Order: sequence, then structure tokens, then C-alpha cells
Amino acid sequence: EIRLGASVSASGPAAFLGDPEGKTLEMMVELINEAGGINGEEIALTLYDDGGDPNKARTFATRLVEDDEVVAIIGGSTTGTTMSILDVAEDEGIPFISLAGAISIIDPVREYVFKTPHTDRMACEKIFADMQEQGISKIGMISGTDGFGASMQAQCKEVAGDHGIEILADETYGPQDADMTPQLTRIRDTEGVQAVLNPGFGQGPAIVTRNVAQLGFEIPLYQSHGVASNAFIELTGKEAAEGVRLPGTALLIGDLLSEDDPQYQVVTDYIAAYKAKYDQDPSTFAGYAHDAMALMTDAIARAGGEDPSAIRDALEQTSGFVGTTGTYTFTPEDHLGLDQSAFRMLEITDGGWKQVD
Amino acid sequence: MLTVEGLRSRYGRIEVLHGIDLEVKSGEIVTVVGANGAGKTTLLKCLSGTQPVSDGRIVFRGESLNSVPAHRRLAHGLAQSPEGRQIFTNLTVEENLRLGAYLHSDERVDRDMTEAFALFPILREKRNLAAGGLSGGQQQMLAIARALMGRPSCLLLDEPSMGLAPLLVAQIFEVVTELKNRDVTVLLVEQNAYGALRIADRGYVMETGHIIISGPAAELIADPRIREAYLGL
Amino acid sequence: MSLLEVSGLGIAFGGLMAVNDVSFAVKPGEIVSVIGPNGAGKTTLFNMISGIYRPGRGAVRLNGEDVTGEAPHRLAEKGLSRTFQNLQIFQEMTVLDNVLAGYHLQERGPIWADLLSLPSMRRRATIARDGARALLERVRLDKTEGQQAGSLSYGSLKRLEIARALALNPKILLLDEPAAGCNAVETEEIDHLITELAGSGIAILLVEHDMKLVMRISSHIIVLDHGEKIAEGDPATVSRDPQVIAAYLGAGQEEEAEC
Amino acid sequence: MDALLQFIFSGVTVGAVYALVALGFTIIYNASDVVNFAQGEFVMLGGMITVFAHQAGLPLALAAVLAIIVTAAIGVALNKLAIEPARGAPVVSVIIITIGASILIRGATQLIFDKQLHRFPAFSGDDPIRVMGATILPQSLWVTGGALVVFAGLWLFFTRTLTGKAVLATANNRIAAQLVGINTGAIMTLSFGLSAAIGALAGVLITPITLVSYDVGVALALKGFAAAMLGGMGNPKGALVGGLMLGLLEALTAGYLSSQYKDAVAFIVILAVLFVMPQGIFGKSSTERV
Amino acid sequence: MAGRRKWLQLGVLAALIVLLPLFFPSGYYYRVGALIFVNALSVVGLVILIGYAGQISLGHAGFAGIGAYACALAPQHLGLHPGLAMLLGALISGVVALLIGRPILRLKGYYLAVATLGFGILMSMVLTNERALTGGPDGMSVEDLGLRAMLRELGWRLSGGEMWYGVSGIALLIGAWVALNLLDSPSGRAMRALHGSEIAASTVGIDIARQKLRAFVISAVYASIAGSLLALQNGFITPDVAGFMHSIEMVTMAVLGGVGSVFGGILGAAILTFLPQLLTVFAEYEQLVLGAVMILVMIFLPQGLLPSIGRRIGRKGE
Ligand SMILES: Nc1ncnc2c1ncn2[C@@H]1O[C@H](COP(=O)(O)OP(=O)(O)OP(=O)(O)O)[C@@H](O)[C@H]1O
Ligand SMILES: Nc1ncnc2c1ncn2[C@@H]1O[C@H](COP(=O)(O)OP(=O)(O)OP(=O)(O)O)[C@@H](O)[C@H]1O
Ligand SMILES: [Mg+2]
Ligand SMILES: [Mg+2]
Repeated sequence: EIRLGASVSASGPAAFLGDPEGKTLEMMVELINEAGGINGEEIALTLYDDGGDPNKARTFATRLVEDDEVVAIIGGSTTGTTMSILDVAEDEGIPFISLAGAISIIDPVREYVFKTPHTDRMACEKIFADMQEQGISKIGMISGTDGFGASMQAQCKEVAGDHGIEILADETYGPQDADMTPQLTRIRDTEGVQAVLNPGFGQGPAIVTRNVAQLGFEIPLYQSHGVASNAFIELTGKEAAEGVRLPGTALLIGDLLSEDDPQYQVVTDYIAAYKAKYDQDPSTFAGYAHDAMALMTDAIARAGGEDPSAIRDALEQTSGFVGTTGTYTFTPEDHLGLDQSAFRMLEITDGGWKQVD
Repeated sequence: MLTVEGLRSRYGRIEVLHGIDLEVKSGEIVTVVGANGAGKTTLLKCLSGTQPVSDGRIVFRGESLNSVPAHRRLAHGLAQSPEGRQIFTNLTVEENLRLGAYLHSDERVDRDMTEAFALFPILREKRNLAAGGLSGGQQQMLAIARALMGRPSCLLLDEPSMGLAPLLVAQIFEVVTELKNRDVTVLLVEQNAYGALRIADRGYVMETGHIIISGPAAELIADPRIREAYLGL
Repeated sequence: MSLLEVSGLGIAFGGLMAVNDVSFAVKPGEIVSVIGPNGAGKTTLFNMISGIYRPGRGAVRLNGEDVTGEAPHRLAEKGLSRTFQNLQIFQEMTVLDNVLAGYHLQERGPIWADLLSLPSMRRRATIARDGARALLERVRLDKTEGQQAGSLSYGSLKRLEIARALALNPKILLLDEPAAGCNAVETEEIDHLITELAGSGIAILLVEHDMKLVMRISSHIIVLDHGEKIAEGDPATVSRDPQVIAAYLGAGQEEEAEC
Repeated sequence: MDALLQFIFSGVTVGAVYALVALGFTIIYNASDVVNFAQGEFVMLGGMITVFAHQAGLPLALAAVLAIIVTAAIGVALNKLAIEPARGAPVVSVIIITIGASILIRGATQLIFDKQLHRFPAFSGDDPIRVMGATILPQSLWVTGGALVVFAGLWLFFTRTLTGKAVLATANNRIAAQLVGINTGAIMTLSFGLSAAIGALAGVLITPITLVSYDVGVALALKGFAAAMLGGMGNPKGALVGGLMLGLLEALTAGYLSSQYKDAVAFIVILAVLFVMPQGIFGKSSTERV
Repeated sequence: MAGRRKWLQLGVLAALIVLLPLFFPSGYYYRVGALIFVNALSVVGLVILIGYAGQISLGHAGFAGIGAYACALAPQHLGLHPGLAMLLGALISGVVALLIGRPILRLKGYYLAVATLGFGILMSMVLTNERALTGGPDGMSVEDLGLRAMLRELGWRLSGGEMWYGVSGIALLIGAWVALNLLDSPSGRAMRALHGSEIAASTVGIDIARQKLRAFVISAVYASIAGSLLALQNGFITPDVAGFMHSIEMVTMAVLGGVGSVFGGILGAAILTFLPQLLTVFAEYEQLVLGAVMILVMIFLPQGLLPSIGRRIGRKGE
């Protein structure tokens, strides 16, 4: 039996991230065990819900290592919880794959810490590249003040200049706000704004999108990968969502992928399994968990044992591993191992997704 | 009309009524006197249902009240003007009186209210003010008036004369006598023992949770033990 | 010299002048009573003197110093203490702690002494405790000292309040209906207590509806009606005043006094 | 100018949401002096149950009615199972019970339904109404109208009906209330039922705007509580005015000052108001003589 | 008499802290223990404020936030030793409490609750929004206290968990000792008196504004130190520490345990810290069970765990 540990934010303000992540982890362990486990050994997964609270996350990390005696940890749905787990993993020499976005998790590189999601910076760059192509150079931003939104806001502002993008208006909203028309009115009334960018997750982006329609904006609206799921279109309504652009992973357009796409197999398999078990589409975040588990089990298989440092070494040697998010190649200098190509620019048309790059 | 048999009651683990036997006949005025802490208030609270009974029986008009909750007892005809007045301080004087007649909604309510105002004219003056702003004595009047609004057949009065000016004390005792003429039975707890015994038919003397003496009021006034211990004569 | 001097005191609630232009003075060792019908303004007068209401007009002088509108705790520091018609008891505290609260001014010290339980604090606390026990004995509540105050009967609470007021070691004591809820015998005890206090030089200002008590112990009586002073003088004068009889005492007074 | 109007529209919409939650607080508070921190969960339940009943095939109107009835029943159950058994407990303990209930309801909702966000269609479509260059959604008018109707209903209830007075009397002095024949237990049941129903109604009205998921209750309760305190707890007028003021404050701050600190500005204004009026705008200080 | 009882109680607490580790199956329990002690410390502060002085606060996490971020920021920007940063945080918290306490504490009941709530929200907003300084919602790391290294040099090899168990345990003992001292002191009596009746308290000479303020400041310092200890122990801190939920959690612990009693507060903290750890086996049902437990405790032990149980056994609850 191989003991794996996980702590995700299945409840609380980041349940959006953690809930599908937790479900994915449980499902995958089931599938792997049904298929005979790793090197003939079953996986025993201990999964905790830290509720998005870094303090709890650290307690659970300690518990996983000291009490449950796991050989590796997956989790940390948010940057905050990740940073709390990371210390424990480093201290105790347990390999840890994070599911959070911040670049600071793997930069500077820490011996035992890896992550599967693209960084927020990469998402910003993808969006700005598309804007550049569309001839957009002046934008207004409206971001959520939650961890995801705030981090995106900061990263996007940092790289905007590199793409010749000028941010003329910079607004925010709270995670539970009910109406964003004042902020959007300000953006609308800012001279020269050519597009609106709204990084965030939860109900915020849906409300922003509906408010944008209400106010009759004639400029394009960009969302982030934070809302890359079909549920988003349902929440905003087809009309309001029409024309919204965002960077997403292959996971979101599983049915649009051509069969020769390298990710086709892994993506369609995963979607099918998840749908069968939970009667829902997996979200982009669910995909991060999928990839983390896949990477981890792959590394354990290659390490051929349960020695944490051997697993770590095997992880670091991962190369060309195809996940739902992208293709991973870890090196001692790069514990993320994804590049820009993992993102695809999508547009919502007729209540569905269309790849536009 | 009202019979109490072997009534016991406790606060937490401490029993303060150790088997009270008491009877009030229809149309009577019965008074209970006793020193501070004797258990008079506790007795009345048991009767009105706001204090749990641990043993014994309360029978009112042939029915056992033991399992009747406090809010149903007024419907049976039992009203109380409690110790500490317990008025609705945040409501107006008029609202207090109206709630006194909560169980009634006929036109007699207005008449009763007019009567209450006639009895205590100051309440009419203050009818639209918050009852909490009344002076102590005015609150006492309100408490008595509110109890009357419930049209009780038996009225429990806990020290009604407390805090009232001498003129009003006399008036309260008159009212009680008047009630008797209207066939309202009154159980009166009083520290003004002399005044109370003078208008009462019978009296009980309580000491540390027991009834120690009982009898016709006139006899009690004459009883030297009572004259010394309660009347200060 | 007068200890307490009230001049032209008045206050209004809404449109009502609850107290209007009331003046009087109390000397050490004197018992001055304020009587009057319900709602005459007696309690309100007390509330103004003790700083609970800020007077609308007029002045209160304590020991010659103008203290009009000062906060109650400042007045307490200057030797004024009182009881309440509507009991103000620390229900959740023990009987002894209630009286000890009255010793606050004598036992208080720097906060760190309290936090660190320094010997100086413990010394002060012990002195206060001994004093409080003596006071409880004086009002016959010593047996209840460990009980929660909320569990006392009404009459006992009245006595507890008096003990607490005495704990301040006041120069002037305001008593608002101390005998309410007490029977004749208990009232007599209060009578003795008040006389004794006055004898020791404390000035007493008393509100009471028990005329027997008032007439027996007062050196001076002030009669209020509708907020105004309608009469004053010694007991004999006041009880014969027709205006007072009409407004307050009633004709039945003689009979009452005889029992 | 049209920007100002837009801010006001936004403020009124959000303010009406807060007002509806705040109005829900008033009844239970008036009956028991307890601020029911599970009030936000009633709002959430109103939304969630409607969503799932609607998904199950019920027409929207019917689904909404069902949600209100079920939520009212849950309110009554809360009173019977958790509040009534704790009779005589100090107010803080009862408040903790309501916090516990809120956690429990959230946990149950997430189990019975799900953790996703949901919405159902607006009652009168999504075509914005244009007024002098500003726009407002028809659903906002529903919410505002709902708040006004609930306010009027409550106001009449508390000032004109004997039952309303009985509710006030129960909180003011429970023993005395029983002595005059008020069945205080029934009054509490009524209060919880009504409060829950009002909360559920709020949930039904606002879901098309704010969306709903199992955990929206806490934030709503928080804002509703702040609004109720600003207006003066227990007074329907205070709930309405407090709610609208809070909404407008947030919208105007977001529009003219800083969207980042709009909640902060709102709370600073609340603090300032309480500094001058310690009982809120319409609150009465309780009259207790000594 | 009261003094002996105090030492007895403290002795029991100390013995528990020292002996419990004998039963710890793994190092993780040190972590839980340390968390319990830290939470208990802030709850003891609230017992002083709510239980003694009768003033509610729904914003005390704001002070925990000050303490926590003082430990994160001061070493980084002022080059202060983290231990000193903790004292600085306590000082700032005390001063902030003094400044806002004056106007706020004139309010009563729910109005006070909403005002303190506002303070807490302002604090957590500043911490969330001032990203440049605090790292925003993602949080920031906290410098190591260096105590472990020091102990190692003295030849005392402790794991992080063990060390923090000890440090927090000692902090809690000191906190409880001070709170018990206060309880039976003139100031404590004055606080409890104003809780009972402000009018009566002021007529016996108690400056109620001042006593309330004292209780507020003292409890703020408790919360601040607890926040600092948490930050130092975790090595990483996010604005959650100052959040509304944390404030509510603290009050809940205090009331559940018995808000008038120091040891009740500690018990409440222990239960509400440990319970979620226990409930992980219920996974999905965790919230359900937690809510139900809170309700049941308050129904059956309305005065809080310790006082109610104490009353049942027949002794007075503390
Ligand atoms: N809430 C309570 N908790 C505990 N004990 C109580 C409580 N109320 C009253 N007692 C005790 O019960 C006994 C009887 O009290 P009760 O109030 O009935 O006396 P009483 O005859 O009305 O006295 P008084 O003339 O002073 O009003 C007293 O010893 C009192 O201490
Ligand atoms: N806070 C207040 N709000 C409104 N009215 C008040 C207030 N305080 C006093 N009053 C009014 O002022 C008048 C005087 O009241 P006060 O309590 O002083 O009377 P009192 O002489 O003490 O009467 P009693 O003998 O009944 O105690 C009353 O009519 C009362 O209604
Ligand atoms: Mg009595
Ligand atoms: Mg008076």
C-alpha cells in the first residue's frame, strides 16, 4: 500500500477550486487501484478539506506527514494554503505538488515542491498576446479581491507593458458583491478603453459579464481561466456570454479537439470518467488535480518504491508527460514544466466554446 | 375556588416552599403576610405558573392547574400583578393595558380601559408614553390596571401597595374591596399587613416556606404573635 | 455649612417639567425627607443630584463645590452614595462581591497590581473584605454572603443595596424608598439604621412613602408635587399643611399613624 | 450625470437586497432580542430550493412558493428543535445556537444539493430598462418592490396588530407576556416562520441578480446585520433605510472613490452614524428607569 | 482562599500541559496542542472582555491580525527580532484598542458588536488590499523566531512542533494566571459590576468608560500575542487571521466553554480546535456535525461547558 496525502479547499471561499480537485483525486485513486495500483501496490489516499484556511492546511500537512505517514502530498488549492503546506513538505522532505497558481511557489525553486497549474503570469501573457493580435492596446481591468483575482491583477499589471498594453482603469470588487455596474460605468467612461479584462472566479465574473451586457458595452470582454467551464455560460446566460474571450486548457474543449491532438486521449478519458462518476463537467482546476495525481503516480512508478526522496528525484526527471493542462517537463530549474502552448484562446459563441488561436 | 395542597417548590436544589396548604373561597379576600424571604412571591409565582412546582396540587375551580402553562392560566381566570411590576417598558402605557386584555377583542376592552383610566387618571395622561419612563408608583398602578384588564375571576396581587403614596395605598385597598363586590376573588400578598388584614376575610402567615398561622383576618389582627412580629405593635 | 446644596434644580422630559425650580440644603447628620405623590419628581430629583441625569437648569453643590452634571463616579469620589427605587443589583455576583463593589474607591489601585496580583493589591482587598463582612452583618445578610445576589428575595435585596451604599463610606447618603417591601418590623430596623447613620454625622436624604417612618426620623421634610416644591418644614408643620394633606397624605393619615 | 444615476440604480438594487435581509432579522429580534445569524441561510435556502425545484420541472412561480414554504418550515423547526429547548439560556448562548444552525444548514444544503453556483431566469427578462442614459434590470425593480412590500407589511404588523404587539411584548418581558395570556412559544414559532419566509422570499427575488450557492448566506447575513444596525435594530423602517443607505454608500464609493475600499467606507460611515446615534438612525433607546 | 484555588487550577492546567505529550501517538499532536494553546490564549482575552466586563466584540481577529503581521513585517522592514516584533505588535494593538475603544465602547450590545465587526473588517481589508506590503490575500512568510536553533545550541533538540507546544503552553499559563488574578481583583470586580448594572457601578465610584476600555485593551493584547504566536509558529500568514470568521470562531469558543470562566474558555478553545480534526473522518458531514454539536452544547449546557458542568456537579462553576 502506498500512502498518498492531499489537502484541498473543498469547502469555504475556495471550494470552487478545491471541490472538483478533491473529487478528481478520489476518482483517480479508485481508477488506479481498480487497474491494479502502482507496481502492484494499491494507493491509499488520505484527503483533508482545509476550507481554504492556511492555518488548517498546515495542521493537515503536519498530520499527513507525522500521523498518516504519507510518502507524498498533493494539494493546496490556493496560494495561501500551498505556502503553508510547502514549509512542512520542505522540512520533512516529502514531495509536494501544489494546485495553486502563484509563481512564488516554484520561484525560487524548492527542492520538494512542484506545481501543475500555469502561473497567473502565463494566463495574463496569453490574454495580452490575443489582445495585441486584435489591435487592442488600452484596456480597463476589473478584478476580484480574492486570492485568485488579486494575484492575476498584480501579475497582469506587471506584464502588460511587455505586450504594449496600457491599463487605463483598474477596478476591483469583493468576492460576494452583487452588482458591479458602478465599477464598469467608470471603466466605460474612461477615455480610450478598447477592452475589459476581468480576472476572477466564483459569481463575480458571471455578474460582471451580465452587468457588461446590461450597460451595453460595445468593446470586447476578456475573462480568465478562472471561469473556464460550461457552468459559466449557464450562469451568465447565453446572450450575455456571447463573444467573451478567455484562455483555457484543452480540457474545456474536449469535444472540439482533433483526434491527433496530443492531449486528445488523456482529456477525453478524464472527462468521460469524471462525468460518469459525478454527472458534471470537470473544471480547469479539476484538471490540475488530475495532472498532479498522474504525475505523482508516474513518478512513484518510476521510483519503484516509497522513498520520498526517490519519488522527488523521479518527479524532477519527468519529461514530456502529457496531462490535461499541457505537456510537463520538469527540470531542477523548473518545477512547473509547462509552457505557453498549454493555453488555448477560446471564445464563447452560441453558448459554446470556439478555439480562436 | 382556589385550593393549594402540599405545595413545594425549589430554586435549583434549594427548596423554598415546604408544603403549603391554602384555600381561597369564591368572593373572598385572602391575604398572605410574612417576612422578607418567607416565600410569598414564590407561592404566587407557582400559582400563576411562572415558577415550577416540584410537588403538591393547585386546584382552581375544580380543575388542576399543575399542568396548565402560565399563558393559559389567565384564560382560566387567574391574573397576577407580579412583584417588581414586570411591565412592558418599551411599549406605551396604552399598549400595556391593551395587552392585558390580550385574550379579549370585544368592545368591552375599550370600556375596561376607560375604567382603568378612571381608576388611575395619571395613566390616561401618560397613555402614549413608553411605560419604562413612568415613576415607580405609576408603574405599580399600571401593573395592577393591566392585571384587571384580563377580567380575572381571581386576582393575585404581590405587594400592590409598594411604592404608592399613602392616598393611593388607601385607594388600592378600596379597589380590592370593590373587586370583592364584583365577585372577583383576591389573593393579596402584603407587607402593609395591617392594611391588608383589615380588608381581608382571612389571612395566612408564612415563615421560611411554611404556613405557620392562619385564620379569620380579625383574629389575626388580634393575635399577639402577629402584632409583635408583623404589625410592629 | 451645608453639605449638599440644591438650588433651582429642574429638568424636563418631552414637554413635562418633571422637576421644577427645587432648592434645599442638607447638613451633616441631618435627615431630610422628600415626599410627594407618585410621579412628583422625587426619584428624578435624586437622579439629578447623583449625576445620572444632567439637570436642565439649576445647580448642585457638594461641600461648597459646584458638581452640577458631574458623572456619578466622580460624585461617589466626593462622598455621595445612593440606593435605588428600582433595584440596581449586580445579579450575577455574590452578595459579598456586591458589597465589595461598593469598596471600589477604597480598594482600587494600579492595574498592574491587579493583573500581577501584587501583595499591595491583596492587602487592600483584605481590608475591603473585612469591612464588607461587617456591613453584611449589620443588615443581617451575613449568612448569604456566598449566594448569588439574584437569588435573594426583594426585601433582602433592598438591604443589600443599603449595605453597598454604606460601603462607600459616604458623607451623604440618598435613600430612595428604603422601606418599600418591608413589613412594619423590618421598617423599624431600617429606622434604627438610618438614625444611627445620621448620628455618626452622615447627611441623609430620604424618599419614602411610609409616613410613620418619615415623620418619626426626619429633621426636615420637603414636599414635591408635579415637580414643584409645595411645602417644607419640620414633620409637625408639614403634616398639618392642608395642601400636603390634599395632594399627598389624605385624611386617613391619622388613623394610619395610630396603628 | 448618467453615471450618477447608474450608481444610484446600482445602490438601490444592492441596497434592496440588504434591506430584505435586514427586514428578515427584525421579527425574530423583536420577539426575542436575538439576532439570528442563520438568517442568511434562509435567504440561501430560498434561492437553492427554487433552483432545484425548478430544475426538477416545477414552474418557476410554483418552485418559489415551495421554497418559501419549506424554508418557513425549516425556520419553525429551528425554533422548535434548537431555540425552544434552550429557553432561559443567556442571549449569547442563543446567538451561538443560531451560528451553529447556520453552519448546520450550510452543511446540509451542500450535501443535499451541491456546491455549485446557480441562477434561474429573471422574472421579467433581462432587457435593461433605460432611464436618462442609465440602465436598470427589471429584476432590480422586483427586488426593490419586494423590499418595499415586506417593509409595509411588517410595519403594519408591528404598529397595527395585537399579534405584532404580542411579539414586541414577548421580547420585552417574557414572563409578563405569559401573565397576560400570550403564548410566547407560539409567538416564537410564528416569528421564526415569518422571518424564514421573508428570508426565502428575498432569496427568490435576488437569485437572478446575485446568483446562489450553498455558502452565500454568511456574507448576506453580515451585510444585512450591518444594515439593520445602521437603521436601528428591530425597526422595519430602520431595516429598509439602513439597507438602502448601505447599498447606496457602497455604489457611490465604488463609483466616485475607490472600489477597493467601498466596504471600508461603508463601515466607517456606520461607525460615524453610531457615534452620533448610538441606537442607529431609527432605533429607540430602551426606557429603563432606576 | 481564592488564592489557593487559583493555584490549584493553574497547577492542574500546567500538569495537563506537561503530561499530555506522554500520550501523543505522533508529532502531529504537538501541533494541535500548540494551536489549542494559542487559540485558548486569545479566548482567555475574550473571557475578560465578554465574560467579566460584558462587552461583546466581533472584531478581535483584527488584533490577532495586528500581532501576526507585526511579526511578519517588523523583522523585514525594521530589522527587528521576531520576539521584539511580537511585543511591538502587542503595543500597537493596545494603542489601537485604546484609540478606537473610547468611541466604540459607548455603544451597547449589538451596536457594539457591529462597530467591532466594522473594525475587524477594516483591518482585514487593509491586510488584503495593501498587497505591496502584506502580499495581499496570498499572504506572506514570517521570519523564524530562532528559538529552536538557540535551544539546539544549548543541547536541547526539539522538533518544531514540540517547541511550539512548549512556548504556547507557557504563554497560555501566563495568560491564564493574569486573567485569574484580574478576576479576583478590584479591577476585575469593577468590570463584573458594570456588567451587572452600569448605573449602579457608576454610583459606587466605578469609572465605567475606563474599566471597559481596560478590558478592551487587555483583551486586544491577548489576541495580538496569540496572533503573533500563530504567525511565528506557522511561518506564513494570510489575512484570514484577521478575518470575520476568525473573530466569530473566537467568540464561539469563549461562549461554548463558558464565557465567564477562564478555564471554560480554554476548554472551549480546545474542543473547537480539536473537533474539526476529529471530524475529518466524517468528511462531507463535518459541517453538519459541527453545527449540531454547537447547538446541543448550548441547549444542554446553556451557561457553557465548564460552568454548567460545574453547576451540575454541585460546585459553583469557577
Ligand atoms: N431566583 C431565585 N433563585 C434562588 N433563590 C431564590 C430566587 N428567588 C427567591 N429565592 C429564595 O427563595 C426564598 C423566598 O423568596 P421570595 O421572593 O418568595 O420571598 P418573599 O416572601 O416574596 O420575600 P419579600 O417579602 O422580600 O418579597 C428566599 O430565601 C429567596 O432567597
Ligand atoms: N426618563 C424619563 N422619561 C420620561 N418621563 C420621565 C422620565 N423620568 C421621569 N419621568 C417622568 O417624570 C415624572 C417624575 O417621575 P419620578 O420617578 O421622579 O417620580 P417619583 O416622585 O419618584 O414617583 P414615585 O413615588 O412613584 O416613585 C413622572 O411623571 C415620570 O413619568
Ligand atoms: Mg416578594
Ligand atoms: Mg420614585
